[in-house]
Amino acid sequence: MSSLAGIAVSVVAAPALPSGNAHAVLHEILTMLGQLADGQPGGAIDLRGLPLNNADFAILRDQLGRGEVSASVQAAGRLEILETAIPGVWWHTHYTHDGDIITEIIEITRFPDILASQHADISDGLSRLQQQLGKASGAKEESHV
Amino acid sequence: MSETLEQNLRSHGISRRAFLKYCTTLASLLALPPSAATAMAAALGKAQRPSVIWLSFQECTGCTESLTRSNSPSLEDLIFNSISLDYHETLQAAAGTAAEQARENAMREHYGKYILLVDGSIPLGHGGAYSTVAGVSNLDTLKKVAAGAAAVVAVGTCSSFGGLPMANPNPTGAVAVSDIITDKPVINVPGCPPIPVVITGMVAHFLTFGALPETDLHKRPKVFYGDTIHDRCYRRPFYDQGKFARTFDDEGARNGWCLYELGCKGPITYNSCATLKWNEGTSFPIQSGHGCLGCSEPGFWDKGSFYQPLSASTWHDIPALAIAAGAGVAVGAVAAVVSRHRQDSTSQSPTNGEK
Amino acid sequence: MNLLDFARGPGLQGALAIFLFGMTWRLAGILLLRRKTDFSVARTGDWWFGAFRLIVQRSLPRREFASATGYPLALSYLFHIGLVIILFGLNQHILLLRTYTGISWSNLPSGLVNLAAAVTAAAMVALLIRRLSHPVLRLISNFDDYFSWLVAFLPVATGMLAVAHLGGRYENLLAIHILSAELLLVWFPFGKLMHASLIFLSRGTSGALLTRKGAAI
Amino acid sequence: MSTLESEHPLTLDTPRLTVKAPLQRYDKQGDLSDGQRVEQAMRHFVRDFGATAATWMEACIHCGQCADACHYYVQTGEAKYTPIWKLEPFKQAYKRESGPFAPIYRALGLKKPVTAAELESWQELIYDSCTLCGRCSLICPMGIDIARLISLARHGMAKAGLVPHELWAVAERAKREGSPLGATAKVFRERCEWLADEHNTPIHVDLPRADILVSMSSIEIMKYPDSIVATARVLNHLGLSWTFRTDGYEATNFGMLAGNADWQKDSSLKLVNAAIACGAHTLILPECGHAYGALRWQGANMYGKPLPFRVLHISEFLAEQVQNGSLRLKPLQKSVTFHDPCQVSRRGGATRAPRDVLNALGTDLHEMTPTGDVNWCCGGGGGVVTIHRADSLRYKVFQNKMRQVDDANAELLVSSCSNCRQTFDDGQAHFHWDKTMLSLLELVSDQLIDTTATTGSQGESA
Repeated sequence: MSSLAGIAVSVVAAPALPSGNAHAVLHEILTMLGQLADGQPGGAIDLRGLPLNNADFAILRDQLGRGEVSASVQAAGRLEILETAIPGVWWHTHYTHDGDIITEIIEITRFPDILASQHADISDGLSRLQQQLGKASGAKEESHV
Repeated sequence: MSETLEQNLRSHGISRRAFLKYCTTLASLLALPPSAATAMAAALGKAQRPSVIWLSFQECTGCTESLTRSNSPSLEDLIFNSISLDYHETLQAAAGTAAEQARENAMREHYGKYILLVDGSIPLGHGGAYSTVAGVSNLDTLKKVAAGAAAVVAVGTCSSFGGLPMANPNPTGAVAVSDIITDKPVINVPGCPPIPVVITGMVAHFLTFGALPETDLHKRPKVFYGDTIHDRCYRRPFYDQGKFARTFDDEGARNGWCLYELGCKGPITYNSCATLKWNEGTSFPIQSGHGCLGCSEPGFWDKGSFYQPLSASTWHDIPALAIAAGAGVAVGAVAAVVSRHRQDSTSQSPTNGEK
Repeated sequence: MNLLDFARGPGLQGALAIFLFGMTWRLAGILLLRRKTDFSVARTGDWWFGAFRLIVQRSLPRREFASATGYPLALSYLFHIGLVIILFGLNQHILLLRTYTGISWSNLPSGLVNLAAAVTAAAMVALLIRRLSHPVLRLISNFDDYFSWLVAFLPVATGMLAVAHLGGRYENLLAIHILSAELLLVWFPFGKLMHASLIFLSRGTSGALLTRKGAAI
Repeated sequence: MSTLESEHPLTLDTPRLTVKAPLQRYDKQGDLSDGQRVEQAMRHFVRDFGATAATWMEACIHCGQCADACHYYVQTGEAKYTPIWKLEPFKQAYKRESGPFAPIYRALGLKKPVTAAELESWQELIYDSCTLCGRCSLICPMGIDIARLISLARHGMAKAGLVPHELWAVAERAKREGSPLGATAKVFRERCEWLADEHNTPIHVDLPRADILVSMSSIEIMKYPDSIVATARVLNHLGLSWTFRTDGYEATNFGMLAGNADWQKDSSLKLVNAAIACGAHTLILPECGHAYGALRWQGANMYGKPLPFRVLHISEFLAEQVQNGSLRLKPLQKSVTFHDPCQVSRRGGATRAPRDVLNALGTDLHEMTPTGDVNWCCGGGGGVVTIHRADSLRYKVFQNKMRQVDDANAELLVSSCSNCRQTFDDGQAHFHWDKTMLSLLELVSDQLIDTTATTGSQGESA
């Protein structure tokens, strides 16, 4: 992107008016949140798959706000997960290694699954730790010998 | 070769959480609901590491370049690295007989299960003599390898629609893969070159669901070719307002106005460039100030100047029109003379009406 | 060759050739008929001025006729002006005309053109309803009247659909729009659409002859 | 012809109130078969077609506006009276026979030949319901001169022998006797002699040389003979060299109205030759609308070359004399409304002349609405007044005129066309109306400041 700045082209974003889709998204969130409150599973909305423009995103950010939790995950690029001011509504932003947004998802859940440690990774970690401890105790034993 | 995809990834130090993130992105790309990501992760995780054979015919290697040019790990090289690319003339280390042997082996071992990717068109002229590998014509190779393939992906416009080799007067008699392979699922991923994630997306979709995704009338996956460049173009509001760049260096061009007048084919070109973009989402042609060439559409190479506006005629033979006008005058003159003659002949007829 | 390629290439060239051929045929066929010398002494010598005067003056009705012809005339003006705005104001059309004339001009804002198209279509529908319901018009209307209406309406309707991307894939909408305009070109010289050029001939002829007599024009 | 006359006796001279409404019928002359009639109609219609008429025929966009200009449509609301519809079969014939695409139409049979039945049913539209007033020619957005085209259509109808009987008989009698109403040369000469005596006014007849040849309408000779006296008085008052001539006095041209080009030419040439014979430099046409069109605008074309004399309508002549100060008039302190004869005003270009004269008479002119070039026709022109079966329709149309005259609210009603005058008189009698139409010429004659009226100048001495 920085190399483009050297070229005398100033790309002006066309002024976009809200498409009205933001409100449709908000109503879908409302429905899912209602289900979650009733003890049913919530759901997720892929914002990238919807025709939303910058104005629509601004409306969504404005309406949902910022909540108490923010998490950052480093896995194949950064992954930011924020709880919005509406508890139970989480905003996921996936970045590429270069820092560009690749996916944006709104998840309605008590806790996003991806933040939980995964079983496969836990067992990997377990064996890694075991290895490390084994190595460390082995070295100790050797020193004892 | 019994290693699953997940095992393979884990051995490369990719965490389950990272894999889940990939699957979420993949689901989003394939226009699947976010909840499908978990199911995809499960299916892909269990999938056998697939065998892929890549055949190159009349092509420029641009498609391979597109796929391999990512300079940081990304979804496409994740998939690409996890597959068993058993034959690819450009990328493989083996050469000569050993290379051909590798392909024979892969075909035998995975007969009916491997995925065939093809770039380049197939020349039919002179018995296929225009392009041969190891003394075998592209046509024969394609037929033989496709026979054992589970699915065929035509990568790039040449294999999808014929491409530049097919351009008038098509000296080699080039045809597309789907012109030859009619008894197998063939999916076209056109573009010159195609967007890399679309190529891997097709492989991922096949691995996850065991089938190729839904296609449009040109056998292109609808998820990537469902909208026109124009539909998703960030300059679309300028088009809607009637603001157009007239030259490549005028005020309109500097302001990033619509490139319709400079020949942009975005309105009739179905592809995802405007949303996925290129070079890890950096830009795409229109963003860099040049109109879309329409490279993912059949026949784009023979549709007149790239800089001819879409609404302008592609055939305006002014002298022929002048001849038509002249002929009209001549015919009209004859008609007038005939009428005059008929008037004269009536004036001599008996006027017995008055008695 | 797909539909759009046909429409933009041979279709357009062919339609234009037929258009020009038919136009010149019809005009030559009329103009080369006999003309009789008028030996009567003209009251005024300004027959050419009379021709010009009637061409201009008849564009608005005489005060005495205004109330009778106001409604259809207003509708006709609406849709003719609308057609002019659409044809010469939309950039896509200017670019097409540039192919043939080599000249171009600034386009109008799309919003204005879209409005003109909507008004044009509405006025045309209103005129069709009038033609179908007015006893005089119903009596004197023939195939030419209805077909010419259709042929003139189709490019407007298909053009609006193409602009709105409604009703199909854009390349098909565009192709149908161009083909409908080609149908208009092909039919133009053979039906009453020809009035676009005959209006000057007919008014001019009457203007010259009546002015010669000093009669009312 | 005498058999025809006894079969269909003419009743032109009797008041119309005595005439029972005749059954609707289609008149035919001659014994042509239907096929021959169609053939004749179409071919002769087409024969007169030049580039001018073709331009008009091609230009119609079927907008229907002409209906709103036509008194027949306005008064009846019947769509068939739409002026351009009256030409429908002829449009078809034109397209088949002379249009640019005629060879295609004929080859592919796209335009059906017109049938005899169609032509017969169109007789009413071409003759009974068109006075050739040309009002529709003013409203047409394409500028089509529909009235002129109807005249052409009448040529075809006449050749086919499909003219309404009375009109045909009138025209035929004019051709045979020199006058449609029996005003033969002998009758005319006797009338002039008698009137000269009666009114003590010199009326020159058959002077061998004269500067001005004056013509008369048979309607005037037979019904309004005072016009003859008035004409003589005015000319004598002016001291001009003038004469009537028995070899050319009849200005009406029913041959033209019926659509018979040969008879039209015959009538016109009599006047032309008489004017040339006496060396006249001016031919004055009487108070008759269609006479003006026939000679002023078509006379030279009948003659085949420019006429060696001027042609003036009597109102134009009077206006000219008013302008050059020769005509001295006593003021007439009355309000007047003027009915424009279509062929003189709208179609002839002499709309101003009668107004100049009325102005010189010191009258208070109350114009009708509309007036001048757009004034409504009285409904009697174009030969319609002769067609009996059209009477009821003509009365309907005349009511429009009556309303116009009443609305003008003037003491006197004046015009300068004896054909209109005849129509007004008939209408007046039919509706027991209180308005009587006066002749402009007679009005002028009555207001002359009489110094030399009885002496007059001698034609020979001029």
